[in-house]
Amino acid sequence: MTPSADHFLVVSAILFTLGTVGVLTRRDPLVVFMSIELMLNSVNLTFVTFSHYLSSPDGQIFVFIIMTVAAAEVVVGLALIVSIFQTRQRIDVDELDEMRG
Amino acid sequence: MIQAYVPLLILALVAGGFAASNILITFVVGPYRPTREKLSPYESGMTEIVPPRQRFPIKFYVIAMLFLLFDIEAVSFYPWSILLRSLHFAGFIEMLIFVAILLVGFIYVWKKGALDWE
Amino acid sequence: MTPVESVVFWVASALAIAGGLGVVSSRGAIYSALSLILTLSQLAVLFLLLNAQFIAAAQILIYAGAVMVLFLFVITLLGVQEYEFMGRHLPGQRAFSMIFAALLLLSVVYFVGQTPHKLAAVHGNFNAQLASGNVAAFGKQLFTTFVFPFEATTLLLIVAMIGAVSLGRRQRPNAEGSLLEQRRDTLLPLAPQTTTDRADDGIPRAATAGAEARREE
Amino acid sequence: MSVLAAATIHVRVGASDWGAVGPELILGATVLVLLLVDAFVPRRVREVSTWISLIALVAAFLDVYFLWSHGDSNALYGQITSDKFAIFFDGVIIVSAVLAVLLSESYIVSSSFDPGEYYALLLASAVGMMLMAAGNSLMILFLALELLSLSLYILAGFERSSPRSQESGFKYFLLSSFASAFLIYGMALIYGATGSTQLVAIGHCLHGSGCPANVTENPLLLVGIGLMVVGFAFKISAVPFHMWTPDVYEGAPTPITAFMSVTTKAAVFAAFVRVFNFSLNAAHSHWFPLLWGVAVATMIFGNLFALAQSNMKRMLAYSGVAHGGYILVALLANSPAGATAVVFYFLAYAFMNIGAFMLVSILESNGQVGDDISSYRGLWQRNPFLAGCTTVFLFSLAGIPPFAGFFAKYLALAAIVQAGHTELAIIAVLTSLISVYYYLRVVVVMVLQPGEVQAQETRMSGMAEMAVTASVAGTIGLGIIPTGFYNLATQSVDALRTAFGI
Amino acid sequence: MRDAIDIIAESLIKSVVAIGFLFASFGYLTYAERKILGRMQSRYGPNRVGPFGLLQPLADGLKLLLKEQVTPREVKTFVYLAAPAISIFVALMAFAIVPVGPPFFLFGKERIMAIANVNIGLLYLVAILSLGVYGIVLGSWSSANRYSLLGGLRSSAQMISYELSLGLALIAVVVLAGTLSPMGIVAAQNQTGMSWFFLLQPIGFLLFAIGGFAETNRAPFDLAEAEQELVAGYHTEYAGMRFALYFAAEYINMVTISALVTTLFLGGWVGIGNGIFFNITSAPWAQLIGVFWFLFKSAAFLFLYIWIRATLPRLRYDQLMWFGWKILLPVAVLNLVVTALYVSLI
Repeated sequence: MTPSADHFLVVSAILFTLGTVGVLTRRDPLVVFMSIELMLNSVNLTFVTFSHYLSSPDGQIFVFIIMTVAAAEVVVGLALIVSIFQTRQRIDVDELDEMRG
Repeated sequence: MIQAYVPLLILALVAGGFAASNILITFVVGPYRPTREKLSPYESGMTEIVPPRQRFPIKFYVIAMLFLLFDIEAVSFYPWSILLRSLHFAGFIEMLIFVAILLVGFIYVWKKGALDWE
Repeated sequence: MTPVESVVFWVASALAIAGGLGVVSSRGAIYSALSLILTLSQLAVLFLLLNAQFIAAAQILIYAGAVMVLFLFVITLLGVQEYEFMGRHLPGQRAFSMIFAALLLLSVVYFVGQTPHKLAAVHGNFNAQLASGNVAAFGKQLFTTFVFPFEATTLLLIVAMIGAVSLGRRQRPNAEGSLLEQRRDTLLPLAPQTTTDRADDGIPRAATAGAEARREE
Repeated sequence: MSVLAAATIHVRVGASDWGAVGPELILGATVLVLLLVDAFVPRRVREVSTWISLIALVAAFLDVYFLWSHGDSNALYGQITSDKFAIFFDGVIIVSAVLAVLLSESYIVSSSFDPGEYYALLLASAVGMMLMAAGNSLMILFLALELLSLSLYILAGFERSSPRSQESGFKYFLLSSFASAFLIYGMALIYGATGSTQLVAIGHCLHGSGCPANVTENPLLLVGIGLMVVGFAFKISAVPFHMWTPDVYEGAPTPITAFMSVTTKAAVFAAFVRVFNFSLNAAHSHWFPLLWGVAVATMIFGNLFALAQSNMKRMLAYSGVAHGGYILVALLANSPAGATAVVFYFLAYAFMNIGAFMLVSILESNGQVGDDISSYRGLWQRNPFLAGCTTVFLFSLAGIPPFAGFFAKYLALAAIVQAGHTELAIIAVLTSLISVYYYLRVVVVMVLQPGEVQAQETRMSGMAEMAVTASVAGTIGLGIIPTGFYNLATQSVDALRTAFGI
Repeated sequence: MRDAIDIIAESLIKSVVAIGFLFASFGYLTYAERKILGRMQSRYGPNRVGPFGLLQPLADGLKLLLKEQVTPREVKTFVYLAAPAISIFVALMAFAIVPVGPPFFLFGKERIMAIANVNIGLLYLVAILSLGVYGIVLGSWSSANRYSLLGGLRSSAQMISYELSLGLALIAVVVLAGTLSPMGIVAAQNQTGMSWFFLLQPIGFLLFAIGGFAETNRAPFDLAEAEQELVAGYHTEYAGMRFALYFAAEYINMVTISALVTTLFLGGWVGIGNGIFFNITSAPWAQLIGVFWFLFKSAAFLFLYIWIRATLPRLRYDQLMWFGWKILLPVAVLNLVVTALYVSLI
């Protein structure tokens, strides 16, 4: 079967849904975060598909912007995660000290 | 247009097959005589080492994060670099603004000590 | 599309979806990450099929070459952790989200799938431009019509830099630290040297646990 | 030497283009200046960053004032517009930012982070918000939304000593990115249906120029709108996407909470009005039922949840949710009057809501527990001025005349009744009545219940005093003499109507 | 259909030849390295197996193949096995767009002396090179050994740090040439006499060379593999053929970097003085001479690799990061800005 715009859109919809499932069902924040990335990427596929079948540049540029945004988002998100564990480590130590009195 | 990528596809198949077979062949040839010591993680010949508590190796993240941010910059250079002759000075200015802003970020990152390794 | 392209499409889509499934269902974060890398690379292939060559390259460079590396760094260094703060799942959340997802998928597929002809409404000449030089055509748009969004992304990157530096900053007794911080730092000068089996010191729990076990033998 | 024939590509971006984003450029440049200050100036004299931020905000405000009559509705290849609508919101955002900076000054002293970074992020988020109001394409809207959210994620998780702050920052981050994904998926489908990301072009397309017939019936558009509503609803914390709000408001530094509670909503609603009331006006019948349900749920549940709170920040968070519902009602009128009501509402909301958070913030910087309502006992004795002002803010939030909140709500209700949806007006009035209870409860605790005898005095820094005074003046002023500002709001909406030809 | 078969057959042949060539050069590069290092340190180097020890690489390969595969207890088997395969795969893929000689005619069709000629050209290469870290990160993580992990982190942090300068140097070349195509860049360098880019872009050349050394984790940037400190870096827990794949990947990357330097800065397959004193592009044996020049230049650069290993002391890790971020990156940006200013004004 020769793929058409619909096929690409359906693939992207499936990936988007998988990402949603990941966000809603997983507890590991890193996996949740990766599921969000998966969703963003499926959107990228949608944009590129439209860009191709509409012969319009907006979609491709939008994808580039989304990539930049996603990168910035990843940096901040992972910085937050790391900082949470750093703080927790420090606070655990704090509690240990207290226990030793 | 996409035809140009067919050779890459074929190379990928060949190279992938090659790499995989190299890994798989290791199961076939060669002796296999495991002992407890052999299978333990390598510790410079010493066993039972309890490592001293290490610092949270935060530096590696910071480096990787900064790399990611500058990588974006680098990626947007590519379309610009081949168009510079057509964009003339306006193109140069466009990118100069882009670079100058990121340069401020770079100076900030530098001064904040994120690039210092101990 | 040529037959070759069709085959490539089906293979790449199947792999991408398999990767997506892997992200959602893998046991460890690292396997999710690997599955995501698979999906990302297959999406790059799909982008190629849609003649978005620059985007495909950027996809590999940014996502696979940088974003996922960062993810792997964090995953390998954090090791296995407990995430109490994410909260427990509500009863039935899994079932609910499955139903929700199924509905979402069905609606999107149903609506999208029934309108093949609606797309061809607007005709630009971007494909023709792409054919005469892919990266150049992309760049031409990026540096003229979309120059403002392009320049505006820098501010986003700057913000991310501030985030990386300010959140990732190591806390140490520092003459320049605020009063509050100084007080805290004098209270706990250094981490004690005795707690060894903590996963967040950068060593995967498995490795240290193994060492521990050997010591006991 | 070149192997390519170099055909010149003209970049048609001139001074007037950059002028259209003048306020944003001023603040964006200030972000960079603040970073350099943070990098090079020793920490002792880093109060300068407060002053730099204030000066920049004043300069941006002057530029806004200038642009009010010199806007360019089609700048930077039509990506940006500085029509009066955008400019009005710019003004609201700048005023809120000024209030937040004034409030932050005393907070920063007691916290562990560098003022330069803090203010840089605050201003960056303000730039994002302003761009969101000025964005004339889906792309800019998305970019701006991410810019503002990203800055706020960091600010919300900034208090490194408190795990709660960080965790709330991170939760906010995850949920918000989740919502962003929905939003851009919606944007992608709308792009597919209309072939453009430019709002004006989308509007024209839906009105039947350059697009196939029945484009408004295109299922892609339908799903796209649905997904966009989900994304936007998340960002304005409308029910049922509000779960993150109380946690984040509670965990974030209070000046930031005050700031984001108003401005995030303002920015998103500015985009909301532009996209739904104007660009997607022709698809009105698609989004109306969705938003109707969201608005009703938001008003009812926001107020009910607020009733149950004993923590001031959480109470204000839910009250903010509820107010989002009222503003949605104005939006649902889908008329110029409704849009005007949205615009005016935010002006009022900026003063009264930031004002209400000021109490918490000031108490916190006094080293007192600021967020439990019972701790406000006897505030009237300790600091009558602060207690009096807070009473004004809460009355205004409750919609009691003659304060700004009353007039704002009145405009919203008038618009929706005029549009023929009396049911929404009735729900809004009934839920407002509920809200009177929880606002007044705070006032009662503050004014009527006596505090401990030896309670220390509650002091305010000069800047905080200025902020409170300005807010109270705004709240009362807008309530008593709303006409001038109402006219400005009308003008701003007229600008939108011209731009979209509606 | 004929076309399809033609393309497939051509690519298949080229792929096999390229992989064979790369592996042969890996083998003999190790041999050459040991020989040259030996000479430089007044030793003989390998000289037992075959004449002048020429069969040494074969012997080594055989030995590695027949070694016992030690798979430590706590490794994550799948990732552990995949990691070296990823490394070698990436290394092999990177070479695909490097033209080793001028195009030639065969069976009625012009054929290029590279595996592929894609529109995005060097972008493909950069994208593939950026995947190189995976082999290292995954290998080090799956080994469940803290030396591996630390070594892997160090290697990968180093690689990504220098990748930036490498990329920026490459972009400066692209700015000069105005094209992303490697063949276009070779053409641009030989358009007017011998305007090779190491003359026009001396700083870029230096940046690229240094970045290339660091990318391949070679001396003086081989600290992550420092035996004394980190045992052997990320591949501590690998043995036999699996180790050999990492080893091969490193040397193949060296070859790729040398080939790139040749293409981007040293005029590609065009001989020294060509176009000025003589012009042999039209001669019937031009292709062979082209390949010869290409190999010669690459070999010269590879010699530099070995020479530097014998000469320069190893950098400390803090020095290495300091150098990469605080010296190389600013210089690379400056170099690019100046180049761009020049190009935008002409």
